[in-house]
Amino acid sequence: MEPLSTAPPPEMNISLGPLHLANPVMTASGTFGYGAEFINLVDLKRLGALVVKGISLEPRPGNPPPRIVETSCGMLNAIGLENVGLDRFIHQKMPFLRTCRSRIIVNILGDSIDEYALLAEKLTQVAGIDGLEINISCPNVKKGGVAFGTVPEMAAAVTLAVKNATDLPVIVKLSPNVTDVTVMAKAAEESGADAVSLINTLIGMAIDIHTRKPKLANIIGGLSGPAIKPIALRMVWQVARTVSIPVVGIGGIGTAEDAIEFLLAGASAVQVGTANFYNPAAAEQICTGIEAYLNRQGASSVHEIIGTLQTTF
Amino acid sequence: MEPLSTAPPPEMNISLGPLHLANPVMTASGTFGYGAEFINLVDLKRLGALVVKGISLEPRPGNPPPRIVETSCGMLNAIGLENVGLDRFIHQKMPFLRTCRSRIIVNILGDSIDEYALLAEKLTQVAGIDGLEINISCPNVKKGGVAFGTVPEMAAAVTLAVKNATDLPVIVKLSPNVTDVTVMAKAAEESGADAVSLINTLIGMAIDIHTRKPKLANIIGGLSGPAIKPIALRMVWQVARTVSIPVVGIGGIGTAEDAIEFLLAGASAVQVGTANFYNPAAAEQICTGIEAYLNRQGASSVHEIIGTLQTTF
Amino acid sequence: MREYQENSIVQAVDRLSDSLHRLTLFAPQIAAVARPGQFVMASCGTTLDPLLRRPFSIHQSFADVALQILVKVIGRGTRYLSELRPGAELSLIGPLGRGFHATTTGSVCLIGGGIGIAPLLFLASHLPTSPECSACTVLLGSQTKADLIVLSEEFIQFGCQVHTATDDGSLGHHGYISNLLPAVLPGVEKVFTCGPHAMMTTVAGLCLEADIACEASLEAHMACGLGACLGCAIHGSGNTYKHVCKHGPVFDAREIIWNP
Amino acid sequence: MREYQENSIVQAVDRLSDSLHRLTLFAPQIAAVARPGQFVMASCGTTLDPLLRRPFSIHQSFADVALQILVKVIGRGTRYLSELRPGAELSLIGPLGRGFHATTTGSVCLIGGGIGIAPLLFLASHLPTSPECSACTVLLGSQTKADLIVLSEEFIQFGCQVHTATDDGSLGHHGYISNLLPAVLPGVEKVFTCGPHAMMTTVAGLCLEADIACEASLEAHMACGLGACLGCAIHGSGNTYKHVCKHGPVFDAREIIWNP
Ligand SMILES: Cc1cc2nc3c(=O)[nH]c(=O)nc-3n(C[C@H](O)[C@H](O)[C@H](O)COP(=O)(O)OP(=O)(O)OC[C@H]3O[C@@H](n4cnc5c(N)ncnc54)[C@H](O)[C@@H]3O)c2cc1C
Ligand SMILES: Cc1cc2nc3c(=O)[nH]c(=O)nc-3n(C[C@H](O)[C@H](O)[C@H](O)COP(=O)(O)OP(=O)(O)OC[C@H]3O[C@@H](n4cnc5c(N)ncnc54)[C@H](O)[C@@H]3O)c2cc1C
Ligand SMILES: Cc1cc2nc3c(=O)[nH]c(=O)nc-3n(C[C@H](O)[C@H](O)[C@H](O)COP(=O)(O)O)c2cc1C
Ligand SMILES: Cc1cc2nc3c(=O)[nH]c(=O)nc-3n(C[C@H](O)[C@H](O)[C@H](O)COP(=O)(O)O)c2cc1C
Ligand code: FES
Ligand code: FES
Repeated sequence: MEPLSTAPPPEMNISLGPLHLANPVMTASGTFGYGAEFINLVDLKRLGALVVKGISLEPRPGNPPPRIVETSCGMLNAIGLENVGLDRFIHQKMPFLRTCRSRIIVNILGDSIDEYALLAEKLTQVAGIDGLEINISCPNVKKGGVAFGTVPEMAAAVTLAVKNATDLPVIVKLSPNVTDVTVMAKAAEESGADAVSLINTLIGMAIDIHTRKPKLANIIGGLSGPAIKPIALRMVWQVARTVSIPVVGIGGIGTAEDAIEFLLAGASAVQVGTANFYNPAAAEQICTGIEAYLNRQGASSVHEIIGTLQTTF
Repeated sequence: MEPLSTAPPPEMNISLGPLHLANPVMTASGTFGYGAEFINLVDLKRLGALVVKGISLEPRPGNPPPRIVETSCGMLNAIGLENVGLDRFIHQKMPFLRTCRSRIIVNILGDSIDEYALLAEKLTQVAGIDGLEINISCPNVKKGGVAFGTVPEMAAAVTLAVKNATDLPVIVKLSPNVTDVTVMAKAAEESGADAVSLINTLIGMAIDIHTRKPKLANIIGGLSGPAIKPIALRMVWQVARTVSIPVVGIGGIGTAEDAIEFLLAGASAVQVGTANFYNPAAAEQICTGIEAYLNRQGASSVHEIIGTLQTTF
Repeated sequence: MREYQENSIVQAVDRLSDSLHRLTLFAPQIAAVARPGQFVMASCGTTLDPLLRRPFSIHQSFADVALQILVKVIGRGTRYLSELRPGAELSLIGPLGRGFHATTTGSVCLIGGGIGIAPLLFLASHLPTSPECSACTVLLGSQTKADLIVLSEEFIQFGCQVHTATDDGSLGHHGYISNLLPAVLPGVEKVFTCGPHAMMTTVAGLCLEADIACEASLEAHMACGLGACLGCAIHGSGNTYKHVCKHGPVFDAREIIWNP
Repeated sequence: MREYQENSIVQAVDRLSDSLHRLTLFAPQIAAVARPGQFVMASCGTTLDPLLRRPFSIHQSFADVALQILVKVIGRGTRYLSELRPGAELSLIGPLGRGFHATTTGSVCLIGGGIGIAPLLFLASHLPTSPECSACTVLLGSQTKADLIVLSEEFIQFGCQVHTATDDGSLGHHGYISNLLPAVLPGVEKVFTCGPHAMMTTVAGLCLEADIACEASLEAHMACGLGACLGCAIHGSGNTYKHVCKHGPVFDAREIIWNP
């Protein structure tokens, strides 16, 4: 039994540039719906921020089923960016989100730079949105499908266009499917991103040996969950040492211990993704767990641990 | 109970260019020592091939401990390429390997192109070696540490140098830590590689939150095991569709079902890595399991399933 | 509509046949609000492998204290459940999804195949207890007799008329249970079905043809069960995707494209 | 030297204290060839999480049929073992590594701390049974009395003289067990030790100073236990790395750099 702590609760608020969060625990895009899905299971106001499912200008139907497969300590998804589109998002989803007393970050995606810019412009006029997260893992349709997320110049161009279209804080979400993620992070930083978040999913695949078909109708999908945590942590550490804007750590985070690893590696905040599926209480538990850790370490603020990894043995 | 099969056992032999194997199940470099370590637990002559721990010109002491960490459905290793060096390999390890009635493939690594070429040249003169596998995941010391495995021109140069130095079959082992693995595979193919094998480990990291230190003395390490299987399978599928030389699938293979996924995706053979640690019987069980699958599918040869993934739904 | 993440306690694991196990779970929060046709997401292990919860229909709900699920062993998640012992904890999320609409007062037919029988017992126990409801016909199909012995008794106790079919002919009709439907349909106001997709496709076809209302409980692989991941899509009519966990699992047969 | 991958059957799980469990495993192949100081790699689960086997010293080996391991619950692997029930399967690989060299005929001292006591009982049962061997002194340290009660009795039954120490003073000396070593060392021909690294460092230091032979059983994180992964490196003398699973786990104290 630990003695009851008499210390005041540690400071948990952090800033991602101009975006101020009450605590560093966010929910990741695509894993928390539009928030309302969890209303019975999660105390939404305890979230540092809630990042909504990626929104495009027009509604998208998504990919044909099957869309998900379980893998060892992970899952593959090929949802295909199904979403209600900008208008229905604003009119059907934002009213609820405005009530939940958490920071709201809208994840945006497009097939061209213009689409990203237009999304940013329109969302800037909507009350209750605290920031934008740019999902650059989509292929650029105009440039023949080359992904924004793997070519630094393209990531820079999207970032710049969005920054010019909004005065909301802008987070650029990086793909891990690159040789050197720090180059992508620098491109985002130099183009004015207020923060970077990483990682999005790793591209993976699974095959049904009985039917000899892929287990996903889309053949390939995005790998997420605890399986990818070591890769995500390594990339966050590399990026945090490279850029001077804040870094948001994502990838396989399911416990306070996982989250603290990312904070020590240099992340100012974390996003909880797949864990929301198998344990909806995860984000709240992580928040409580970080506080308990800070108390045990005698730290009065979460800032006292961010980036404090000791790399000399 | 399945009825006793009256069908003749299926053909399991495959070829990696000039290298002929009795079956497609090999053990992966660094996970099977120099073979002798498993003599009590594995019937070595049942292996399609045995790939030995990476050998360098001079002995290497490896990294300081701790060198391994368990992760969710995987492990990180930072062995640091500890090995006995070429001379002791030839004199202390080859005599045993010559007796084990399995194909012997020597995995080689160097800090420069010259080192790779010299290793190839010297190993070509050693009796009992059936092929070489080039580990290009090491940094090129002369070029300031840029990895051979991430720059196509450098991979091509190493491949060419090794091919010119040997008449043994040459497999180029690809790193997954790249934006587009097919570019690397093509570079190897165009430089004369007889086959490519993939994937090597993904770079990852783990942190001890109590000491605030990395769990590996080397800070970062290579992620292997079931966690990475979806990524490996996707890359093998992409490469098999791109090159016309044989592909060897590696990454998280622990069961016959796993191995068959890689064969369907286009791999001509597979390597079993981390599974040897938690289940030394894995490679033999996989071999038996593939045979059973072929019988159930009414296939008389493993060739009837290689690359037969149906991608239309 | 309230949903809970609740650590239930296993009270009993009854083996109904080689492959069918019935778990009785102390889960007062979920049991109190569960309605027929809804499901729970159960954690099938205590480690991260397997990672995802598995969906199970609510098979019965008792006095707002306990609920039952019927488990057919398919893979490692269901095997784990079948090996649980009384006293063990089992994390549930539920009740989830849209259930059956059992407000009908005319006579109904419940037709279940294999593990699809699971949600129908809860439904049978909730059918309006008006006189007409003696006119509840239940058609139960399975591979073999063993799976049906206990279950058909229980439907009978709820006042239903039970007919059975088995693939091996060991009980009732030798063949598909859906073969028995045409004879039963006339006079039926509504059909509720759950079972293999092919069986439900036949049932839905017969009902649509005869212009009889039909509700079917569908399956899809699920990550969340909450409508958040959008993983459980199926082809709905009007060229849309429906999400089984949120729009279903119970659908009006006309909402679905049965052979996409 | 023969090694086996053997599916052992749990015969008993005895709780010696809150954190110490003793598993008796039917494993005739391994038991037949095991020698004191060797270890087994045990699969601590039936899924891929946790993935790696865990190393455990062989605590006893009986009549070539069964062996025992003593398990201290540290994390989830050891918790899994402590919750196994008789009849369960447990996959083992062993016996592995280089054991103790108990060929000495002079008087010996065994000094174990915490779970490090595990291999010493097997060693005590195998010491040469010459008259001098009454001169086997055993020093056992632990956090508290509960861990030592059963174990010290067993060493006594093998004819050893037992002294104890506990961190909380609930049994024997109040403090480190290594504090008792200097008084025992004179006349001892060889010391065998296993326990926390700091304790063994002290023991090794005292022995080297007094020029008394000392063998210590070391720990390292292991993936294979077979000498294949090269993961279990420790700093050996002569600026080399030693692999605990193959060169050890028992090392001559002079082979090791105790404070690298
Ligand atoms: C709404 C709904 C209600 C269900 N009710 C019941 C019930 O009452 N009793 C019962 O025994 N089964 C029921 N199922 C099916 C049950 O969920 C699967 O049998 C179970 O998930 C298989 O898990 P496994 O680990 O044993 O098999 P595995 O094949 O190892 O599972 C691998 C993955 O596939 C998924 N999966 C496999 N089969 C199915 C399936 N048929 N439907 C959905 N996902 C699947 C698993 O959830 C898991 O993510 C229901 C499914 C749905 C969608
Ligand atoms: C040669 C040898 C003999 C041992 N004998 C015994 C024994 O008889 N009884 C006993 O209770 N314990 C013994 N240990 C320690 C035992 O292996 C660890 O306590 C156990 O691996 C912890 O696993 P876990 O899953 O409970 O803990 P976790 O901390 O969850 O394990 C995580 C990882 O770290 C490794 N690990 C953690 N602690 C240790 C450790 N101290 N040594 C090596 N690896 C570790 C695990 O194997 C696993 O890979 C021995 C260790 C070695 C090397
Ligand atoms: C089902 C699913 C849907 C996702 N949708 C989106 C999305 O719309 N936009 C986005 O930027 N990331 C999306 N992601 C990626 C996650 O936000 C997150 O980056 C990734 O899953 C890694 O974190 P995790 O391992 O904690 O899940 C999705 C992930 C999953 C599993
Ligand atoms: C402990 C360890 C050591 C390894 N050493 C080598 C090596 O020397 N050379 C090499 O090419 N690959 C090495 N590998 C990589 C494996 O051969 C294999 O490519 C990788 O582990 C992925 O396969 P797996 O998931 O089946 O383990 C090593 C892997 C491990 C786990
Ligand atoms: S299972 Fe996640 S939306 Fe239906
Ligand atoms: S544990 Fe693998 S070499 Fe020692």
